[in-house]
Order: sequence, then structure tokens, then C-alpha cells
Amino acid sequence: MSDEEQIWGHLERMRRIRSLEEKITELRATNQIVGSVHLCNGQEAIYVGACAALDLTRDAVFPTYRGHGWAVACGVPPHAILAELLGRSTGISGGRGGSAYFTAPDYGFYGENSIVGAGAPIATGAALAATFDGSGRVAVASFGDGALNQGAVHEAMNFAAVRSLPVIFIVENNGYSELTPISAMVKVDQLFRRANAYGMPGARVDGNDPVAVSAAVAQAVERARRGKGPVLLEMITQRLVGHYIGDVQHYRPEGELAAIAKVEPIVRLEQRLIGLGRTRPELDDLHTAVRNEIDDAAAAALGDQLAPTNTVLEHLYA
Amino acid sequence: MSDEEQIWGHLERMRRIRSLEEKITELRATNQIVGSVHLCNGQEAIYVGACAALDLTRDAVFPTYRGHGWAVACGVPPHAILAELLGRSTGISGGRGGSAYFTAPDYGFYGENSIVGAGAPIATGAALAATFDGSGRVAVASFGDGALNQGAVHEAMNFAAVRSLPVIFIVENNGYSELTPISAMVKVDQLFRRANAYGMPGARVDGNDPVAVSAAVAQAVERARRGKGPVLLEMITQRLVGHYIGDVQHYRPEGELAAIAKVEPIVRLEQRLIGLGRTRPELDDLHTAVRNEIDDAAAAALGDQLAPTNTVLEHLYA
Amino acid sequence: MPDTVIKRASYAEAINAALGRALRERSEVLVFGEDVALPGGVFGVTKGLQRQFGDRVFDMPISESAILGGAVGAGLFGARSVVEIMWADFSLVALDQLVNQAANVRYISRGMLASPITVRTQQGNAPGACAQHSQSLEALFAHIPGLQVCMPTTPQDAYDLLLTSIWSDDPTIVIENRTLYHGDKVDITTGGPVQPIDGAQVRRQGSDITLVTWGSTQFAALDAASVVAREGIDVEVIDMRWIRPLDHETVLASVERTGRLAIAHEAHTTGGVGAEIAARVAEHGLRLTSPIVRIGTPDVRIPAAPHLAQAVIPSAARIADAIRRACVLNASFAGGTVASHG
Amino acid sequence: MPDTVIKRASYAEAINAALGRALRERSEVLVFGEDVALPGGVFGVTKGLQRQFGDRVFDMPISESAILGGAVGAGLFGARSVVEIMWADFSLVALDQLVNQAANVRYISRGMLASPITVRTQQGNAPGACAQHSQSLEALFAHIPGLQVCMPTTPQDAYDLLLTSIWSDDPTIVIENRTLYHGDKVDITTGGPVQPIDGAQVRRQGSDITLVTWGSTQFAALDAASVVAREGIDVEVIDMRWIRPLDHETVLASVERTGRLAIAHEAHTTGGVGAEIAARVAEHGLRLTSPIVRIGTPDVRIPAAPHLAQAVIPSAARIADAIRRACVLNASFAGGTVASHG
Ligand SMILES: Cc1ncc(C[n+]2csc(CCOP(=O)(O)OP(=O)(O)O)c2C)c(N)n1
Ligand SMILES: Cc1ncc(C[n+]2csc(CCOP(=O)(O)OP(=O)(O)O)c2C)c(N)n1
Ligand SMILES: [Mg+2]
Ligand SMILES: [Mg+2]
Repeated sequence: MSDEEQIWGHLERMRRIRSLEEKITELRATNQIVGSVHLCNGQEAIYVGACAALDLTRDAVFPTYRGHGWAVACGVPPHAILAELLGRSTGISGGRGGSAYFTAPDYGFYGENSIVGAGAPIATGAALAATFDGSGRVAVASFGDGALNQGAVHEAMNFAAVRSLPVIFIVENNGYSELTPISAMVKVDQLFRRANAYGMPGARVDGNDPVAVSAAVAQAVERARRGKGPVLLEMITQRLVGHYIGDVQHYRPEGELAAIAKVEPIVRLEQRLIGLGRTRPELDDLHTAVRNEIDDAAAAALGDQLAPTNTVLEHLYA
Repeated sequence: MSDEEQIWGHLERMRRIRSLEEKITELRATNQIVGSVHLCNGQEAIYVGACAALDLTRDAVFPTYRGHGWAVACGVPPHAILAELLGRSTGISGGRGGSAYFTAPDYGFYGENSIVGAGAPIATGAALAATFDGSGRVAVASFGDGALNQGAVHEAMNFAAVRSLPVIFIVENNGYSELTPISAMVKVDQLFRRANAYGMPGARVDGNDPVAVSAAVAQAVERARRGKGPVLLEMITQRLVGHYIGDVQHYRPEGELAAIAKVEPIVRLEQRLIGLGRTRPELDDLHTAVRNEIDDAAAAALGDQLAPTNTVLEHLYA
Repeated sequence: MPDTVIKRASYAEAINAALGRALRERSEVLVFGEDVALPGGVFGVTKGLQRQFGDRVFDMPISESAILGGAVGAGLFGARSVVEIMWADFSLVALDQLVNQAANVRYISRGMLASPITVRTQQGNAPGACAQHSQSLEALFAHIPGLQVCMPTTPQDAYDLLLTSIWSDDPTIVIENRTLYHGDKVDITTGGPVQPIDGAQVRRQGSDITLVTWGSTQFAALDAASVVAREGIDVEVIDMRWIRPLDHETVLASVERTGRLAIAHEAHTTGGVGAEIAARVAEHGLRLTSPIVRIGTPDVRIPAAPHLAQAVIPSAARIADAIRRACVLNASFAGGTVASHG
Repeated sequence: MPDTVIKRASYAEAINAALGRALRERSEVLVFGEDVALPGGVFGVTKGLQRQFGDRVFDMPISESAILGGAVGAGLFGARSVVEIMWADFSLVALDQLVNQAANVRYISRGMLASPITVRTQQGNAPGACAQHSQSLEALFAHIPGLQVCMPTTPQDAYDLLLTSIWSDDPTIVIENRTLYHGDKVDITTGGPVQPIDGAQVRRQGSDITLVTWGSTQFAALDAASVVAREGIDVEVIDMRWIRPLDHETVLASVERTGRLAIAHEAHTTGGVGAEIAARVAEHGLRLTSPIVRIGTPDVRIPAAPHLAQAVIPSAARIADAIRRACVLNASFAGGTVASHG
């Protein structure tokens, strides 16, 4: 595959995520989807770049409540995600997980997590198991900048480092924890430097460039598979939307939204592809095709049955 | 006060701690004291050095279950400690705290804590309060090397750093967490380097030299009082005894006990005083005097009434 | 005597008013938590407080151990912290600081030290919320001697109970409910004397059965009472308000009159606080006309889809059914013996 | 059918044998925790396992979230972790990983994933232990659907229940007791088929009153039964063994015969699992000869001095008193109605 084809593929997947989030925004506005929904608009390059470097037949990602993008990048069908958010029986978790807590292990997507930081020790534990079965599996724990201040993340990193476990810690540094800027919550805002404390490599990555993300993750995966242990990758990015749908973002400094709209990954990737000879109509066609695909998925999900209530007590225990 | 007088004073206090621990060992052997007891033999220079740099009319220390030495260094009468361990009504916490959980706020000793790491956020909270009342108070959180891997300690350090709180984190690095060497539980065993992650100064200190400890803590206190925030001081030391009374220390490498007996702080301080012109008989007299003092305290405590059971339900709520 | 003022306030505004008053009247009060200061809280409950009171209201990192432990420590140095744990579910990352730390301070020091902290949190399900944001955990806190727990459900109680908690010299967990924050505004009395802990409140008087409840289930309970009233069953509804201490005297007095007891709460039935109330009544040996019934969430995790959650969380209909079962099916046993039901 | 072997073992040795068998028979079993490997455990329970099974038995940093979360994660990748939380009190620094994580895995994934983890811990008071090392916390775990909880008290149960827990595909908390570890050696049967969860066990048959208990309080309960037997009161003692699921059928069947129920546990009475058992019996509407009595630790923190702790923790004497109260004082009410006492 040429570079250009690869980048085209990245763009397609990033567009798919963005279109899904836009569709979800619509469905939330009309209260067809209810409850808290955390969108990842603007952070798509991380998911697409990382998943391109993983072997999802065996590797696994452990994201947060802001997980739709990871799920799509892992290959979870948008229909199954939309159906989940709509409480349909076809939802990937049968409506039990909702927007913030669904799981799709068949796709290497080992579940969202709505407790900040809790996924880090879980991913580390998965990596631990991988060191015993010769599978070469690698686990990716992904969480936000704010999550780095949670005790569980600290414990996971030390544990992973001391046992050289095949886990990659990805920090999606979008600058905010909910409504509070990370710069007000840490003294050293080069978050990757925390890696040193644990004796593992840490690096900053342009989280708006899927190619850069992919390269960094590929290197980390290769290291992990060789038994060299964990890495902390701080991906610099931004969310183009609120923390949750409905967040009025009064905490954003004047002009910030306009500024980040210019550097967001899809805009950048399209510019790059134009530089490589693709045309605006081609890009628009791609956009349209993906949008249609998502529209169809939504229509199908809306047509599906609600998850049955008569099985709601099942699967509590084996 | 001359240097020599100061060092003499340090030795006297360190001897007092050591003699207390030895007395407790005796009383535990005869089951007059029961239950888990964590002695600090070998770590006395930290407590004596640190307390010499504090103003205990306003500053406060927040140690762990291994807290007898801190208590004595703060000025808590050995009688009140022995009585506590013996469950006497004259115990500093009326027998409610026991060896591992007594408190003596009148002496700036804000309580032992038997949950590893839990004292760090508490001390940090005290420091927080101090920033509002103009008191200039400084809080000292002290904990072991192993405690650094506990989430609560991480959260406390980040919080203290980001708000520049007047708290000093002292790591009593005695090389072991219970029965497990710290070197097996962290990849970077220069623990003070964790400070960098939070954006605060960190330093290693010879924890067997009360003068070095005192100087490091004095500097940290001065910084903290000026509103410059926390510091992490890693004190290198060793415990000369087991984790708890009864620990057979089968995990110690051959020869380790003999080796550390040579560098332990009391032996070193005595050598230093001899270098400064003091004589062995003088040192022995001091030792005898302190031992007699502790013997008297123990005899008195043994003669005291058991804590009454008819008030055992009191003070649960105001 | 302070001047009382009547003002219209939602539940959230009532909490905000109580916090404002505490900050104004007691200089040792601090308010902190995640997103509470500059943003004014994820539910807008603490809006404007930092502007008014400056740095005594501040934002915290996502560090619940630091928040709760910080409150405990600040208390030892004379501050009176009112901290927010955004969801009760999140307290589980740092429960140590409440159970092993705050609850012990006064007892172990024999009153030399105290832990005058107030933990504001909120809990329960709301449409679409996932299993990690839907639990009702009061039973966990209520099992711990040394803690106090209340669950206000009206704007007036939201104001009063919060002030009582802040004024209290012991650690108190105020469990709010996010589905109530932005409900109707009602007249509340503010500025009056801060009350001591004053137990349960009878929300509806009745003579056939005592229905004990708390938290947002109260509204389902009152609805159920209205429904069965049309069928001739007269329900007394008691809002416990305080879960620890538990005002069982009010419950016993009511059950003594009605001879029947139903308990409804959103928490899981198994091991819920309803069990404690049932046990106290059973221990007391009151003559009951029919067996005690409990209505809670069955053994399940809380599913996210609203219709699935509704299938497990106590509703007015399920409460009404339970009341009917107790009052109608067992009417034949109304001779003072305890009857078996099948 | 595996060969069974009878061997003499203390409670600790029985646990060690079960762990050894699990490591031997199931290659996916991992054993980890603080000080469990090289040192063999602070109580010596895991002695020799690392030597025998190598790196599948390993030491962990003092990081309970990493221990519990690590177990959950390892389970998702096919391992079956048996982790140790040295004291139940310490679980409170990381309860999230059990309640918000492990308990949800199977339910949310509709059985696609599981959390086949076993958490060995121990709890309760022992002479001289402080308030942070003395709590009995089973009620906290037992309130959580998705978790299983057992409390073995004999060497045989220590062996059997632990294997049942390890073999179980769901998260199970095995609460041991350090005062039992190095007690008498008795004959235990090892090597037999691993049992399913099999509920309560009648430890002493009797006809006058049912005394339900678990954990180390069982021994005080049996002592109390012997004492009152001399006074003519015939007590049936039931060891619950499993706290979740709770085998209330065995309790109900016994109470149906005896007409009286006492419940004794070391945990705090308020909100303890005794409340749940009392509530289930009360809900069931059995005819009782006298009111239910509960014997637990009153509302207090646990003081360190042994004589102070003894003043609050249920003793044989206090249990015997409660039994007398139920059987003697209420003998006049033995006509099938529920009597008031007090
Ligand atoms: C333990 C815990 N504390 C608090 C929360 C509430 N909360 C949800 S998301 C969030 C902000 C997380 O920020 P960050 O880690 O930067 O991730 P982002 O949302 O930006 O992706 C907070 C505080 C939670 N879910 N869990
Ligand atoms: C949260 C928690 N986990 C585990 C323990 C058990 N424990 C008590 S002391 C100790 C070792 C602590 O080692 P370190 O921090 O180095 O302090 P030291 O005992 O050497 O002074 C452990 C694991 C505890 N008390 N609390
Ligand atoms: Mg963020
Ligand atoms: Mg140590």
C-alpha cells in the first residue's frame, strides 16, 4: 500500500468516526438517544492511527467513556454502536452498556470504562496474562490527561514498568478534564515526563496526525512484543465539542474553538491529501459516502427492536 | 548551642527512641503488650533530625504505624506511649490506638496511620488548611518506600505540587515493604526522582545522619513557609529489626543484618561524638540514664489502671 | 436569632444557597471538588460561589483520595471542608478516607480531634446512565459507625440538611440526586437557625400501612400511595431523610398504629438499608398484621437503556403492588399473628 | 473422579493445599499479592508456592488497585487470578475494582466476558489490632450483585470453599480470619471433586432456637450453645459459610422448626448481614415465638487494647444472654404471636 493509500484509509476511518458522532449528536438532540454522551470529535487520529499499528485479532484496547471512536477504529460496525445507544437488542451490548460502557471483545475492544483511570490497571492485568500464554498480545490503555492524577493510573504504570508488561499507555491530552483545564491541575504539563518516574519511556506525539500516531504506537508495540515493557505516549489533541453533549463550554477561552478548528486532524489530513494530488471533489465524495453509510446504519438501528426487558436479570452470574 | 551540644541532644533523643523500642520488645516477648508492633530501630535519625527542624507548637507530623520514634521525637512522654501499648487509661489515646494508631496532637503528632499511604493526602489537607489561616503551619507526611506505589500518595503529591502547599513528604527508605525489597517493586529505585513528575524538588538525604536530615528538613520548611510548596525527601535508612516483632527476617540476604549494624545512626553518631572529644564512659552514662528513664516509665505504666471499659462507646460522635 | 427569608428555589439552588450561607457565616468553610469552582459544578450546583468567595472555593484534580483525605486533613487543622464527589460510585476509589480515616478520628483521639467534613455526592439512576453511574450506595456508608448519612429530597431539606451536616462536627455524607437538581422551584425558608439532626418526616399520613422510603423513591412511593388510596388503602409515607442515625422511633410508632410495613428504596434490596429497618422492627417484636415487604432493585447491575433500567428500579406500580399484597392478600390474617405469604 | 486424600492440616495449610491444587490443575491460575511469593505471605499461608510454581506466583507492589484491577484485566485475557488483599480493611483503597469493575463484566457483556477472579482476604479483630485492622466488612461486599462472598471457618471449608471460588467463573471474595490460620490441625479431605456453591451448614442441631452465624463468631456461638444447653435450651447453630448467595432456605427451614431466631456476627450490627437475614425471615412471615435478636458489634470503632475490644465484640456470654432473652423471657408468648420485648 502506498503512503497515499494508507492516508486515504486513515481519512476514511476518521470520517466514519466523525460522521457517527455527528449522527449521535442529532439523535441526542431529538432525545432518541438519552443520557450523557461523550463525543470524540477532533481526537479521531489517535484511534485510527493506533489501531493501524495493532493486530486486533489478538491485541486489545481499553478506552474510556469517550470510546465510540476507538470502537469504530477497532472495526465495530457503526450500526451496532448506534443500536447500543438507542437501547436496541442489536446493540453491541444489548443496550446494557449505553454510550459510556459498551464492550466488543470480538473486535479487540475490551470495553469502555466510566470510572476515570480504572481501565489502566485492567489493561495492565490483561498484559500480565499475555506474558504467561505466549500469545504476544499487547494491551492498550487509553485515558485522558486528567486521568493521570488518579491513583489507579499511577499504580498501573508502576506495576507495568516493574514487570515489563506489554501494555501501552496512551494519554489523549485534549487539554481538559471535563470543564477544567489540565494546566490548572498539574504543575508539569508535559505529561509524558511522568513516565520517567516509573522507569519507562515516555514521548509526546502529534495526536492530530494518524501517521505520527501510528508510527509511535507501532514502535511501542514492537517493543512490548519483545518483552521490553510499557511505554507512555502523550497524544496532543483537542476535542472540538463539549465534554458531553449539552456542555455549553463556557470555560473555553475566547477564540479557542476557532483556533482548534484549524488544526483538527480531518482538516489537516485533507490538506495533506490535496498536497498528494487528491482533489476536493474526491474528498467530498468520500465524506458523502461515509455519511450515507452512517445514515443507513442509523435508520437500520432505529428500525430494530428495543432490547427485551424479560431477560434483564440474566447474565449476572455464570 | 554548639554543634557538639546539638549532636549530643540528637543522640540523647535517638537513644530514648531506641530504648523505648527495646523496652517494648521485652514487654511484647512476655505478652504484656500484644498484637502487631512495628519498631523503628535504626531509623531514629530521621525523626530526631526532622523534629529539630520543625516548630512543633504549630507544625505537625503525620507518620505511619511505625510511629513510636516520631512520637518521642515530637516530645510525647515515653510513659504515655508505653501506657498506650499496654492498654492503660493513661495511654496517650486511652488504649484505643495501640501501637499502630495512636495520636497526640498536643505534641504536633497528628496520628499514626495503619493504612499505607493514607497519611499523605491527610497531611496535604492539613497543609491546605494552613494556607488559609495565615498560621504558617507546615505538615510533614512520612511514609515508607513501599508506600510510594500507593495511589493515594500519588494523588497527594500532585495536589500538593499544583497548589504549592506547605507539606514535606518524607520517604523513610528502609529498603523493604514488610518482607519484600523495594528494588523488586520499582524500576527506578532513586525514589526521590518521582518528585520531578509532579513538579516539585526531590532529594536524597542520608537518613542515618540527624544533622543532614535536620538541614534538609529545615530548608524544606523554610521553602514551605515562604509559600514555595512541597518537597520530597528520600531518607536512606534501614531497620535493624523485623517489619513487626516476631518477623524472622528470612528474606534478608546473608550478612545484611551485620552490615547495616555497622552504619546504623546511633553507632555513627557516637563515633562522631568521640571524634568531637566525648568519651565512651560519657556515652555509656547517657545510655544508662535514658534506659533508666524508660525503665521507670514502663514500671509506672505497668502500675497504671487498665483503660475503663464502661466508656468504650464514648466519643463516636460529638 | 437570624432573620429568615422565604425564597423560591430549585433543589440545586437550595444547595447553592446553603453553601453560600456556610461560606459567609463560617470563615473556616472550604468548598472543593472536581469542576466545582470555575465551572460551577457539572450540574451547576456550585455556580457563582468561587466568584463570591474566592479561593475558598476551588477545583481539584481527578483525585478522590486527595479530595477526601484533603478534607480530613484540613479538618485536623481547623478547616471545615465541604467536598463534592461527583457521583457516589466514584467514592469507591477512595472509600478508605471515609471509613478507615474520617470515621475514626474522633473516637481514637477521644474527642481531641474531629473530622467535621461534609461530603456532597449524588447517586442513583437517570435515563441512559451506565452501571458505573447508577448505583445507590447509602447502605455502604450507613454500615460505618462514625459516619452520618442523609438523603434530602426536597429543596427545603436540601438546604436544611446540608447546613446541619456542615455545622456538624462529624463526617457527614449528603447524598443528593441529580434528577432532582433542576426540578420545580418552591418556596423555601432560608436563614433560620441551623437544626440538629432531626430524623424522619411523615410525608403522608395514613392508617393501613406504613411505607418507609428515602431518596428519589419517595416520589414513586407517594404516587403509589395515591393510587392505592383510590382502592381504599390508606398509606402512611415516611421519608427517612437521615440514614445514619436512623430514626427508627418514628417508624416503630407508625407501624404500631398501622400494623403493616413496606420499605421502598432504589438501592439493591439485598443488604440495603431496608433490611436494617425491617430487622429493627422485627427485633422490636411489634405485632404485625402482615409480613414486612421490601421493594428495591433486584440482584442485577443497572443497564443503560432507560427501558431496561425502568424494568429493575422500583416504580410506583411495583410499590403499589407490594402494598396491595401486604394489605389485601393478608387481610385475613389481621388478627395479630404473623402470616406466611407464598 | 480424582483421588481423595485425607491429610492433617491447619486452616492455613488447608488454604495452601487448595492454592497448590489450583496451580497444579489449572495452568491459567495465577497467585499474586503483597508478600505472597518470595516471603510466602505475612501469615505464611502461601509458603512454598512460588518455589513450586515459579513466576505464576508473584509479589505485588503496595498497590491494591493494581492488584484487583490486574486480576480483572488478566481475567479478560484468560487468566484466573487468585489475589490476596492482606486485610479486608485495605480493600477500601480499591473497592472500585470490585464493585464498579469486576461485578459488571459478565452482566454488561452478556456473558461474552467474565471476571473469574478470587480475592482472598482476612478480617476481624485479633488481640491488639487497631481500628484500621479490625473491621468485618462482609456486608459491603454482600450488597453488590455480581460478587460472591464466602467465609470459611474450618480447615475443610477453607480448602473446599476456596477451590469452589477459584473454579467459579465469577468474582468471589473469600474472607478468611487470621486468628484461625494457625489453629489445630485436623483431618481434611483433599483432592475430591470441586463442589458448586453449597450454602449453609448446620453445625449443631437443636429445637428451641436457631442461631445463625458465620466467620469466627461461630466458635463463640457454639460455646454459647453449650452453655445454655446446660440450662435446658437446645440451640441449632447454622454456619452460613456463603454470604452471597445467601442460603436463606436453610435458615427458614430451621426457624420454622424452632420458632426463634438469633443472629450473631462480628460485624457492626447496624447494616450488617444479620439485618438481611432478619429481613428475609420477617418478609417470609414465619410465625415466631419471640422477636428476632441480633448480636453484633455496637456502634463504635474497634479499640486496640484487647480488653476494650472484648467489651464490644460479640462474645459467647453476650450470645448466651441474647438466647436466654429470646427463649426464657418470651416463653410466655409461645402461642404463635409476635411479642414485644424491652
Ligand atoms: C473516579 C472518577 N472521578 C470522576 C469522574 C467524573 N469524570 C468523568 S470524565 C472526567 C474528566 C476526565 O478527563 P480526562 O481524563 O482528561 O478525559 P477526557 O474526558 O478529556 O477524555 C471526570 C472528572 C469519573 N468518571 N470517575
Ligand atoms: C493499603 C495498605 N496495603 C497494605 C498494607 C499492609 N502493610 C502494612 S506495612 C506494609 C509495608 C509498608 O512498607 P513501607 O511503605 O516501605 O514502610 P515500612 O513498613 O518499611 O516503614 C504493608 C504492605 C496496609 N497497611 N495498607
Ligand atoms: Mg481530557
Ligand atoms: Mg520500607
